Amino acid sequence: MQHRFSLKGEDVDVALVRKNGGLSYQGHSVTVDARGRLKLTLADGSSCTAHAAKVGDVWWVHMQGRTFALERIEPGASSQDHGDGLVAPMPGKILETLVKAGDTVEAGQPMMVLEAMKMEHRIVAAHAGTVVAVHFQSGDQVNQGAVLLELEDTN
Amino acid sequence: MQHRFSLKGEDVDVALVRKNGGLSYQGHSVTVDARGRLKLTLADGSSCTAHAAKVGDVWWVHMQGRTFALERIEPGASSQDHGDGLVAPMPGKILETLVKAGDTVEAGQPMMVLEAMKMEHRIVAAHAGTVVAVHFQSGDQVNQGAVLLELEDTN
Amino acid sequence: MEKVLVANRGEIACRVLRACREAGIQTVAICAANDAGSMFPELADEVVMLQGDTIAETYLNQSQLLEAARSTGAQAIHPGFGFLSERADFAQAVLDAGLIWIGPSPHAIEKMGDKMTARKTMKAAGVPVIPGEEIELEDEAAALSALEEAAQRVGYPLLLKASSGGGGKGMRAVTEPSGFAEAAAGARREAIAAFGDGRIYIERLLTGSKHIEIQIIADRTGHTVHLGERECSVQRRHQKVFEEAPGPTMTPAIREAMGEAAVAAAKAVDYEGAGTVEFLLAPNGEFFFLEMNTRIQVEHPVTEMVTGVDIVREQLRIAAGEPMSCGTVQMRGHAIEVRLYAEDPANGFLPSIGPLAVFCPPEGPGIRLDTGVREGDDVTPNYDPMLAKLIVWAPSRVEALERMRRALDEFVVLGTTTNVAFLRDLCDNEDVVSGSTTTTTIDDTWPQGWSPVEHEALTQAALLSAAAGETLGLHRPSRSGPSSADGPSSPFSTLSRRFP
Amino acid sequence: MEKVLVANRGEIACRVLRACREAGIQTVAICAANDAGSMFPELADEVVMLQGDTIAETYLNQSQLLEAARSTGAQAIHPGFGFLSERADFAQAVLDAGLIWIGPSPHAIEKMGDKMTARKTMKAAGVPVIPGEEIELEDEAAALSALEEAAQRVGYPLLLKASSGGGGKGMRAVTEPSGFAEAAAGARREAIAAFGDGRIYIERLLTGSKHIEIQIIADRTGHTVHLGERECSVQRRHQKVFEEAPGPTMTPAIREAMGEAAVAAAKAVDYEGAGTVEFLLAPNGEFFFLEMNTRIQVEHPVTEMVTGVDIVREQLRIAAGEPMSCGTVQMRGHAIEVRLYAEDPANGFLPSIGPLAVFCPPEGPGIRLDTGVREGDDVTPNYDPMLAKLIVWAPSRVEALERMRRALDEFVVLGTTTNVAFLRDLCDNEDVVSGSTTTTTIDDTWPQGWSPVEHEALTQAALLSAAAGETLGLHRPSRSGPSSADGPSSPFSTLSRRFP
Repeated sequence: MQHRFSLKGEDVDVALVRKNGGLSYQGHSVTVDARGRLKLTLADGSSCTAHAAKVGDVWWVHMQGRTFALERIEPGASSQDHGDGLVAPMPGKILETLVKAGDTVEAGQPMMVLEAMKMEHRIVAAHAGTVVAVHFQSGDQVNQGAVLLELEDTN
Repeated sequence: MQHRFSLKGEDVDVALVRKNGGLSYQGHSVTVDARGRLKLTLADGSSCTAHAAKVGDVWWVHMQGRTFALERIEPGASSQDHGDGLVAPMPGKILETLVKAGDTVEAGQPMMVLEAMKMEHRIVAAHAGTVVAVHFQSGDQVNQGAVLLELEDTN
Repeated sequence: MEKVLVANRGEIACRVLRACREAGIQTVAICAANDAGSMFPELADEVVMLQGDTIAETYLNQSQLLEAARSTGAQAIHPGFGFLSERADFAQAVLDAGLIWIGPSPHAIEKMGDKMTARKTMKAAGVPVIPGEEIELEDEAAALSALEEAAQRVGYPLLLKASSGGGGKGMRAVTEPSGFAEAAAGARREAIAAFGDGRIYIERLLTGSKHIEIQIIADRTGHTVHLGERECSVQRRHQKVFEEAPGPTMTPAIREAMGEAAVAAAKAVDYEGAGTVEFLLAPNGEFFFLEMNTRIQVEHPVTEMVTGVDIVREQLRIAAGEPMSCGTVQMRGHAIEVRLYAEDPANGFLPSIGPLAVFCPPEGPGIRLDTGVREGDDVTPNYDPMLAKLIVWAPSRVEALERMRRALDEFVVLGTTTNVAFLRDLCDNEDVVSGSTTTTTIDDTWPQGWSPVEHEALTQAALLSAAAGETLGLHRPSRSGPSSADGPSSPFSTLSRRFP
Repeated sequence: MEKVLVANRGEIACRVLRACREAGIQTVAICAANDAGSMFPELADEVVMLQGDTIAETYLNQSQLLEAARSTGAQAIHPGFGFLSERADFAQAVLDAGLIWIGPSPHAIEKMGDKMTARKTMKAAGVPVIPGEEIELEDEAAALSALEEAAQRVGYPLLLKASSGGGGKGMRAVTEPSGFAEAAAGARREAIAAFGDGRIYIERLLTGSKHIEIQIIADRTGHTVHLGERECSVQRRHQKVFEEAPGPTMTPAIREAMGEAAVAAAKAVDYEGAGTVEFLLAPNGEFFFLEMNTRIQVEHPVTEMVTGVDIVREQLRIAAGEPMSCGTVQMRGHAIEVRLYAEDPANGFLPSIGPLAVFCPPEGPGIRLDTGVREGDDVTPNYDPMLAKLIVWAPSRVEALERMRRALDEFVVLGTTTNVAFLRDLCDNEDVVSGSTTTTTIDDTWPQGWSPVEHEALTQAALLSAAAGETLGLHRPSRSGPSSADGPSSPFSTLSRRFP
């Protein structure tokens, strides 16, 4: 019973141990009631209830006023496998493209402006590099998940 | 697309007709959106949303502040098939049995007293008849659905 | 007072646990095995599971509760209502264990909890009481025959009440001598089962009267104030279902007189904490003391809504030795509470059970919901069938009724029969609309019992909905999950908002 | 006024539709195709589906809305906030069509909606205004160069605002000349996109000030009253997120002076209905007129909670020609509203989308939820990412904050990233706790952006929960249906309750 989750870009392996009719990990344990509700006992002895729902590959967990979104990584895969394609996080319209293929960019440099949720969003380079391709132009509608442009690391 | 429901002890056959992308019956029509929500247009032109959930064989439907519980009858069956066994509507404890096998009872005559939900409930004869069997005695715990006693119609 | 044990379950446990959390007080819930999936233990910092199957073995088991307080280090016990809330012996045991009892002293509970003593106290305070007698005999036969004799002295119609009762349990109205014997036996049996105490009190049944009660609060600094009245006349079989504040026909003069009487009653027993003094208000303006409830009341929210006082929070303050925080109390607007029960109003209000497949309360301005259940819970026969209290507030009574109608129309409960449609009908009842309800309004309006008005088109539409659901397989689980199969958005780290 | 068309969507449409239902008024909702599954059309008696894909083609399309009113026989239009609510031309078109406009006259909207005219009006009323200028030029290049010049006169730091804007759209703060050109171009583009109007207003940015606004109501009988103030200083990028009434540092003297100024402003334009006059309150007690919003405001509930006035209901009354029902207004207790957004506060408040797989708001005393969504809905990029307004009331500010903390801790939203944790952190923020917030509190507190405090044990417990869910298959649909497979109880016709 080992599962891998992506937490803030890092992969975490969670190995569960069966214990007293529940499952435990790092000294914390959980039981599940007939309705699928999670009752937790933390390592410090405190207890609480968690709400959990899976959407796509992501487990959403709420406990003690906090919400966690934990992406489950299929066995063998890694969350580090994402390429350097810059992906539209939501559907929208391209307002401006500020770079073209072959341009070199600094970390933080704006490359594209996307309109979505009635707001303008600026897509900036996460690191210095060379623009390999720009897939959309001003006025184009883009779907969520569309690769907007591709950036190659300078190193 | 014909379904049979039990409504106040009577069987009603509902024959659906496909119409304009929805289903209709008696001049009323319904469409279902991607989330399974029912949008109704009544014969008088008014429209509303219904909430529906099936529990066991019963469809629960809420619309315009009213709630309906409609038992679906399997094709070929009838809701009139219930025998004359008097069934415990909820788990509880028998407090008193007021009749014994062989007694004749009048309509409305109390036959048994059941304690449940912190209250006493009196089981009365729905019609005049003869008590055929009494299956429980004072102090017995009964489960929901248990046949408490059997009554034969005098006719 | 840093940690409180809440010796109750369901809706009122939730109410108290939340008040403690807001006050920064740690909480302990006690929980029977068949309540493990309920909402209230989730609202507590710690949960102690109780041993035993019956209520007597769990929520009424004083030694288990005291042990739970001891083992968790709780310094105080809040009893809620029902269960042990009006048991002077339990209050005393709590004090003897060195704990704080969040409620009045055992002495006050005893004086007021016992209906005969309470009557004497009120008489001494100059408040008229209803003619009546109490029968204390333990022996079944002797008690029944003494009751029969007392009934003849009190006169018919009369009311049988469990001396240590409440909530309509062990209570029966008897209109003529022929029905007395069976009613007395049943009342006694129910009283013993529910309260372990077979004492029965008989009083004259005053028809055409209103049930009006005064909320009082008293702290240890010598302050005792009343928070105005609630009218709870609308009752079905002595169970309140519709409560409001202020009373629609109340006059400032009667309010002042009743308020004074209530405060005097509280002072007479050195009352501490929150309590309620109940009166019958006759059509001629005379009022009679009924009883005092020495605990928080089910219908306390309507008073909270019109006065702005958080009564449970004040209970915590007072128990901790602080003065009450409410100064001069002013009523504003109008509040109505209805009690949502799992019961079938079209069938003699028989309690119902089942899953809460859908439980979707109304939302928006002026609406408060106090509940101990949520969608997915099962309604079981183990406990009282009250699912929730729906409370509305509006600037005027007319608007409050309008809001209640809207709220009830929006309230969707599927899977278990409830009284929502009955409550909705109540809002259109002539006496309710005019405010001229009495304790017999429900019986007078529906002498043959209530049943919903037929509406052929809606019934057909419901059949259509069910048939469509069946045809399209809406009940299959695959349709009930989250609507979107999409994963969440990819990490947003490459995006930032553009302005300012 | 028997039938009202609500020319809006989402949460405010729900608010108005419910108010109409309570008032016994028939309702018409308008609805874009991508809103067909939303909650608000379900609350209307009739729904008119709008043609078109964009907001301009649907909710901003005046002729479609007027045609919807005509075809359904609606006699009045309520514009809500945003969209066409402050468009004088639309108000005029509504009146020209022989309908009632639920709001002030087109003249008043124009006078107050236009920031320059409003400034002149307020100057004439003797209320100080913030130094600033407006640029009206249509030509892009000319406008940008005129803006640049004006900026030099006004001085830095300054604020760019869309003249016909609101809600932070088209607004940018510029601290030094080097950032001006890009900011001005962006503000203008956004203003044109959002409001079809590229006029930009520049004003001096007053740091360290509080945002205080006065709610006013005026009816046709000549009554104009104010309902006290709201403080809305806590803003992230000019978007209010935390609003309260009364203002925690407000004095009776300032309230009276501001209230008088607000009433004077309303009277100066023969104002009718509900409106809000916004002020900046400097640390020295001086206040400056900011603008007047000639419509219902997002944060109106906090005023409703402390004054007991149902502002939307009053709008309906006033539009129908009746006098307002609220007499002498008195504030009681303290109310706080937070805006729950689908956004990622740890990532520059980037709007998020996704399904509301779980949407479980808090319950209990003193809590109000105004929302347009429910569990199972999808958050899409089509509209504003505000999911709900959570409003609490309590007798004191301290208790209101305690209640808000409790309510936010209980609020469960799964499937879409929200700002709940950020709002919860706000409740512990030193300035929020002391009431000394200013319009720059958020930026000052989290200059590098907000991120949640790490809590290793909870993170591990969350991982455990997810892993357990995966192992036990909790995500499989068969687990999410109603918990009981039992059918309902058999018919109860043979049973009746025993007492009384």
